[in-house]
Amino acid sequence: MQALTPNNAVKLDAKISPAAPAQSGASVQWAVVNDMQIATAFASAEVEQARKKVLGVTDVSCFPRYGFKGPQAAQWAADHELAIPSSPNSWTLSDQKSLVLRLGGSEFVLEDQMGGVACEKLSSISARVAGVYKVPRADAAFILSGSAVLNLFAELCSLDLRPSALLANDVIMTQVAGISAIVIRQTHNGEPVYRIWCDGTYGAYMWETLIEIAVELGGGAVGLASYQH
Amino acid sequence: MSLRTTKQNGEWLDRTKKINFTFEGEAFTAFEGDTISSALWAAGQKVLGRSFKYHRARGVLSLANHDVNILVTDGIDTNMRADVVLVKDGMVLNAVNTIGGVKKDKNSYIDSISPLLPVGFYYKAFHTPRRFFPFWEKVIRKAAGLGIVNFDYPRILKRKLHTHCDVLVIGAGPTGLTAACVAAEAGLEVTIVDENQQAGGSLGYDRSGNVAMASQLTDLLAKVAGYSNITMITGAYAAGYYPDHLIPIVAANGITKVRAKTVIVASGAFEQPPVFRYNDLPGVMLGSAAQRLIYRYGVKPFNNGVVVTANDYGYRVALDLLAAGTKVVAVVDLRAEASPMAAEVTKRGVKVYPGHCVYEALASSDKSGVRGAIICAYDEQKNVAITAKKITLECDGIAMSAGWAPAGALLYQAGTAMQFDYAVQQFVPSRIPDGIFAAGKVNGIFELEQRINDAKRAANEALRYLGLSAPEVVTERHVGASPSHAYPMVPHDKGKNFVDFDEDIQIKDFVNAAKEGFDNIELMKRFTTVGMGPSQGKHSNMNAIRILAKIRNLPVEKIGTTTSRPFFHPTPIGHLGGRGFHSHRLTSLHQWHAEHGAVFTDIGAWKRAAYYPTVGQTKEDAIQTEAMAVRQTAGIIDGSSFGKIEVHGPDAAEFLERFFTGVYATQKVGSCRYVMLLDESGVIVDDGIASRLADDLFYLSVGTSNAAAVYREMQRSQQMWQLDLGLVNVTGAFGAINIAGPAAREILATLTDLDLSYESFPISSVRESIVAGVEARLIRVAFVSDVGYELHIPMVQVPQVWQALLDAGKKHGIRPFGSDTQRLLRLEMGHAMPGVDTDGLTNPFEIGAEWALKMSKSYFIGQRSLQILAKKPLRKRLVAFALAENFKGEMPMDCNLVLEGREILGRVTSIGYSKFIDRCIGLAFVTPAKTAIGAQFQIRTDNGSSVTATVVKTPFLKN
Amino acid sequence: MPLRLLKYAIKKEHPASRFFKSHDAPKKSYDVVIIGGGGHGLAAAYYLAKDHGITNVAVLEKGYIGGGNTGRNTTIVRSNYLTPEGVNFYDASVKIYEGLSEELDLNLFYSTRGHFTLAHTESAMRTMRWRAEVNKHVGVESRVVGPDEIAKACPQLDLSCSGQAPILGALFHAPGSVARHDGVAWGYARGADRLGAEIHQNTEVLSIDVKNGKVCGVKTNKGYIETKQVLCAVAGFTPRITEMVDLETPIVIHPLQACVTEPMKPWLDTILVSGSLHVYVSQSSRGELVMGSSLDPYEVHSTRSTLDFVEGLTSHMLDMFPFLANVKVVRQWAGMADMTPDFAPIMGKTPIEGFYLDAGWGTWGFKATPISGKTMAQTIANDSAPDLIHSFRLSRFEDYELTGEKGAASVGH
Amino acid sequence: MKLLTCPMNGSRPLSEFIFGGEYRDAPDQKTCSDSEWAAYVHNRSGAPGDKKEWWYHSPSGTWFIAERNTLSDKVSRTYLLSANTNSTQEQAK
Repeated sequence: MQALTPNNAVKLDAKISPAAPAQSGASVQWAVVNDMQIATAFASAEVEQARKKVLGVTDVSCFPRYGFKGPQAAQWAADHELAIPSSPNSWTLSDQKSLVLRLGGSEFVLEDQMGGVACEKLSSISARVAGVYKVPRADAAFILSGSAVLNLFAELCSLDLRPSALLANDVIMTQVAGISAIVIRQTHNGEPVYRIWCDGTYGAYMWETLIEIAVELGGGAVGLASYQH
Repeated sequence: MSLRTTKQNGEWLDRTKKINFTFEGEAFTAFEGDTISSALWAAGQKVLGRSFKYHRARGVLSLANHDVNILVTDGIDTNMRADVVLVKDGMVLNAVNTIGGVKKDKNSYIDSISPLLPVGFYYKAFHTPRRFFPFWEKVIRKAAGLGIVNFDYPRILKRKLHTHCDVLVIGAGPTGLTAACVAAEAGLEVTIVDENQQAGGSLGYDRSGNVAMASQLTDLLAKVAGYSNITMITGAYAAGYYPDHLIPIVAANGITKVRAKTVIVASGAFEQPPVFRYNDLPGVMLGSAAQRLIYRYGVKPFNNGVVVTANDYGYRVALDLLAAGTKVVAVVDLRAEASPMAAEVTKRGVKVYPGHCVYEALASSDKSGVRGAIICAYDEQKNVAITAKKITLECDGIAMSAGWAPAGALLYQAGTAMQFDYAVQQFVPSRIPDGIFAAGKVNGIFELEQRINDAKRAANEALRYLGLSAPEVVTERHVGASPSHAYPMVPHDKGKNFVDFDEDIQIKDFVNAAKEGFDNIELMKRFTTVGMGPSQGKHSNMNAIRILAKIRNLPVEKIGTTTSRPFFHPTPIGHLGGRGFHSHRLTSLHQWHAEHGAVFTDIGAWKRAAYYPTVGQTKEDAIQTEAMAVRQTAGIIDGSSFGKIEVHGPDAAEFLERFFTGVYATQKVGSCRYVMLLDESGVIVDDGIASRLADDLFYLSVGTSNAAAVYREMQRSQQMWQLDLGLVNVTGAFGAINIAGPAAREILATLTDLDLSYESFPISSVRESIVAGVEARLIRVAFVSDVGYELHIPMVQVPQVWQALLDAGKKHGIRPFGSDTQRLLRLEMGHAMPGVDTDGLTNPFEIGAEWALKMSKSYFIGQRSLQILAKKPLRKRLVAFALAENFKGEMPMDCNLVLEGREILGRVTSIGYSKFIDRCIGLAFVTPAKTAIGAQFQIRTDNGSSVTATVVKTPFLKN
Repeated sequence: MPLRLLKYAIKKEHPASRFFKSHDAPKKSYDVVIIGGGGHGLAAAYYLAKDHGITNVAVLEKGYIGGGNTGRNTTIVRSNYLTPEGVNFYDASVKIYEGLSEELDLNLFYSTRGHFTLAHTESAMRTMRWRAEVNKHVGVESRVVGPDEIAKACPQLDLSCSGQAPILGALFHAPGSVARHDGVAWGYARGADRLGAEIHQNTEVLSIDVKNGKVCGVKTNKGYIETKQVLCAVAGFTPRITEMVDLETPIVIHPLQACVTEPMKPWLDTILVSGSLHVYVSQSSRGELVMGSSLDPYEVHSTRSTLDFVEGLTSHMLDMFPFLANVKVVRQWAGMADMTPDFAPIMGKTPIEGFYLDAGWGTWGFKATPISGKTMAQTIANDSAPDLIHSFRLSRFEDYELTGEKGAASVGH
Repeated sequence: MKLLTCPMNGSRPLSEFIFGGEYRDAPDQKTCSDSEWAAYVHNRSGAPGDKKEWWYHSPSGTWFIAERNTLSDKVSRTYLLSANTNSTQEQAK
């Protein structure tokens, strides 16, 4: 990816991560990924790797997403060879690369992670189908990694999110730092991580909050680059 | 002279670490692990504090976190509890609430005039004649309070954590530790909490002088340490019980909110003082306090001690005192029947006086301590001292053991029913809510072996509650002498026999309160203030109940207890408040607004740009400049915070018909209609625009502040109506820009291929097209200007469209405008805004919105109420008004009243000066008589001047 | 030191006379039965006797007098309401309060401290001006003040509220006061008792006898009482009583919580309320900070405490007073607030002849104690409600003529 | 904080929910009298007891019905209005 020169001024030519307003700083490296300007590095690779081990927070709002819901949504997904979770509030991977979250019973969110194409594929379908309604997504999305991640949740969320308390594929719609958010555990590039999504307009607030606590716990901001080896 | 003993087995001190500090200007040394009280006591300092009301000298009472007469300040913090706060090197400490120091407190005169201050005296005086009260009030306010608050204390926001466990054990004494082991053995996740710095409870200090006891504790702690699934938290207290087993655990560094599946309460019992004259002198302390001094802090409580007891525990205390090197002058036992343990102490050369009481303690000349005790026979039936033959015993301290009160606060808070168990003269749980279990002293079980057994019983019950199998264990109730005396009270003509040390309440205060009619426990508590001090009655409530029972000649259980409320110990605001989360929402243009000098305003969670003052511009100037731009060329506003909701599906139109007041079934695709939402009572909730994008797709835009609530109500209605449709809230996904003004169309035309001619794209229509390379929904609205386009585009793409519009509009002098300017612009257009020009009771008729109502529809929310309201005479109506041309007087403001003589006709809801039409214009509620065009009414300004307003047509622009 | 304390001290045997007699059981019949021995019920009994010479009156209290919301509220007295009806009514109450200690010969510690309702938003400022204008018009001393005047009265207040909610101004209400809530109940009890009314504690009403639309008696756990007039003044228990006579009302019960700190030397001289931060606070004559917040968000007939209440309240206290971090909360508690849709009380006659309602006191009952007692006594004596409470009549809901207090009272204590 | 079981999302702290008032059947507005309607709009069955109530789980946007005793504050069952059955068991976490 082409790294841009650090610049905190707003760039209006590309989409910008909703968390960006909270990510200014001379050391921040930016790049445009999936047509969105995103922070790729906050510190040296060594520092970021160290943070990841304790508590790394990474902004992945730039991952493509696609949402749809409705009584026919599940059927429609199947019609388009999309693997969907069988039970409500759980997730699965479609062809290894696209995350499929089932919110409640009849709403779905896709997220193309590295190399996934499901969102692209479905968003290209323009025909509107009875009982299926597109849900435009503008999430702020984050990856949390490291040994102290549960300490962070202990302060931000009242639910028991320990692995022992969750099923591997649970999708949790709850409140994090006082706002509605979606939380899951997944393995990302071979690393066990927690994921958080919230409305993009809360992205800057969520980032500030996550970082404030991450830093207290000995971790901190980790750029997207640290997730692409 | 130092009272420090040789090293005690299991003491909490690190004698290799010396600590220097000062108290009241004097230098002291201590060891690491000392509390402030233990360090001072070891150094022979007896007067540690002054009482709240009478300013009497006080010393160690409990050493168990309810010595609230011993509050100190280190100059930063105040009301620090010296009996439990660890002393630190370099501390500079002073007692609170004294004038001239703890030794010579100038306020101690109050003690000598205490007869003038009987119970409830403040109700009986100072109020007549009325004019003098303010003077007395000042005097009393001066005397009030304990410590002085430090206004420079740092704003520390402690972290607050949530944790979860299977079993929460409260209290790490032998009972709690045993219960924890049983639960852990079954593989459960156990958290055990104890307020003391170290675990062990009474096992650590109640030794009857027997060193071997220490090893019993060490073994138990070793066993606990062996379980990886036990989390031990010491130096932290369970502050209260809240529904569904939520218990906040308060430690120095913050609060942990524990959500437990079950709770085992093994919180033990508070030792209760017997009541006799001068039982509050420094040197008179609870037996358990003496034991804590000895075994935790290696401090000899006194040199020549008298033990006054009303149970067998006092004899154990005597043995511990002997072991510590205190000469025990005598054991004075209220009970006529000699204790089986009496022999134990007599053979150690201690004289025992059965059937005797301490009639009064003798104060040393300077009242700073004890010089002796007058004892005499005690009539256990009548509960009076038999003063015929008094004996004076020389001593420098008195240890008191009269009995116990259960530390049952959390049990009470959980809704436990308690009953009085005469075998132990104590309240014990009779019915405990599901999932909560009590064991040990709090359950009325006192013998060590029985407590261990009771712990197993409770733990097994907890296991069974969690669905595990565990054998039934039976606990035998207490047998033999009661650990608590039924009435350890010694009346004395001269009084000063204290029941409540926080509030200086004596026996006679209860007698008097009862005489005045405050003879049930709740009224007595309120009148005497017993138990209302910072220790929450830990050492006084039980005796108060006993005294009241005696006064009313009723059994104790008939008196009952006062309600227990959180907190178990007073809990710092900084802990409870902790780190708060102040969430806020930003539009994707936020940085742009900030970089262009926007002044922000909070609307709900949103930060909105209110206006953009240029250098040196006032708010008013900025707003007028921005408004003029819109009137003369063009302006753009970031409307991304508007509520935006899509209604998909065959029944979409039907849904709108029911939900809003207007007609939507016949609405053409590509057109927009006004929507108004009412509640069932016909009151206006919100309004907005419905754009029909397809037969089965409506796109709604509503106000910012109500967006979430409106969507929520739509979801609820859909739950009830079960129509064939889907609701999608796109508030955060879509942003919106409104470009308005005469040049708006020309500017927009440069960025889109869409035909913008007024014929093909008239007011109140919607189009979907590409603007500046971005897919957009264009809505032709006339909210702030006849020519205006709302562009609804994906939130993340708003900035690029925004910039494109600015660039394209540059040559026209386009300006961004904020939400405050928008207020003025819509006023010029004559639009009323829900929440601004309406209030919590305004119905559509009152704002002249009949045009928005389709009363002939079969149903819409609020319709039936409107039918009723329609029959009633209108009480007020919103009108547009203007002030006289070039009005120069005091400008009226929102909410100034419309008056006619004394009568209030209504109020101004919106007002502003419009530079464009050069008039002060506004909207106001007036009585129907004043609504005709040209009618005049008077507005009273803030400063009382009366301004004439004339009703005019809207929009004002056309006047 | 006042003379009477000297006299008092000299007496060996202390005061003796009970504030109010204790009676074994109620009589067979009374002219008026008042259900509820709180401030309102006792005040009504007092004024029935004093103003109207009606003394054959029984006050029936299920628990102990003043044990309900009278003893649980945060004792703020004020009259800076939004509607002229409201302002007039509460102003009349304030005027009685000012002389009440003397009248009842009991020091109620009625302490006029000045009351600031802080505004953190433009819309709050609008409401403040609205209230100020109505107050002024009715002759009540209220005005909108700026931050500097607030700072003068309370220099410790962080006007930026730790940057979270900067204070734009406030409604200042000079007559705002606090009083000893227990004292008010005890004083009226003693007054009523001395004038002949009977106060029966631990006396619970089990049912109310209504024959062809008229009250004819009440059944209690201490026997049946004949009476033609019953006043229901039970605040949080209103729905349980109105159910006995099949009377429908809009009243729902929400807990209202409060808490108090350890005593500290007085520093907060004024009463502060913040609508946006849901805080109201004053410092008692004992030196405690007495703090409350808005209603619990859902219906419960219980006085249980919740942790989130005290967490939210203290976090906002820290925004206002950052230095309070280590001041300790001693105790929290709750009362049951009988809420109405328009945040105004329901007073006067009902469709049932002889059944009078003094209810809907939500979070504003204590401040109305004297005037509600006086006007309800008047209503009972004349079987007709005085004009002062006309707009609080129960029938206003059927008439769609609600009073518009809601705007002012959202956190109005 | 009290726990409440959302039929879709399981047991959650009360702070995640919004109270929607008592679930009530409106009278037929075509046939009912003005005073019947006024009573429906304004009056409530305020006496303590078992109530059917609307509750809303904010994070997931789920409206559901809770049967709750307003005296004990105990919830006996929760379910979606559409599926009038208790789906808490299989969902409860």
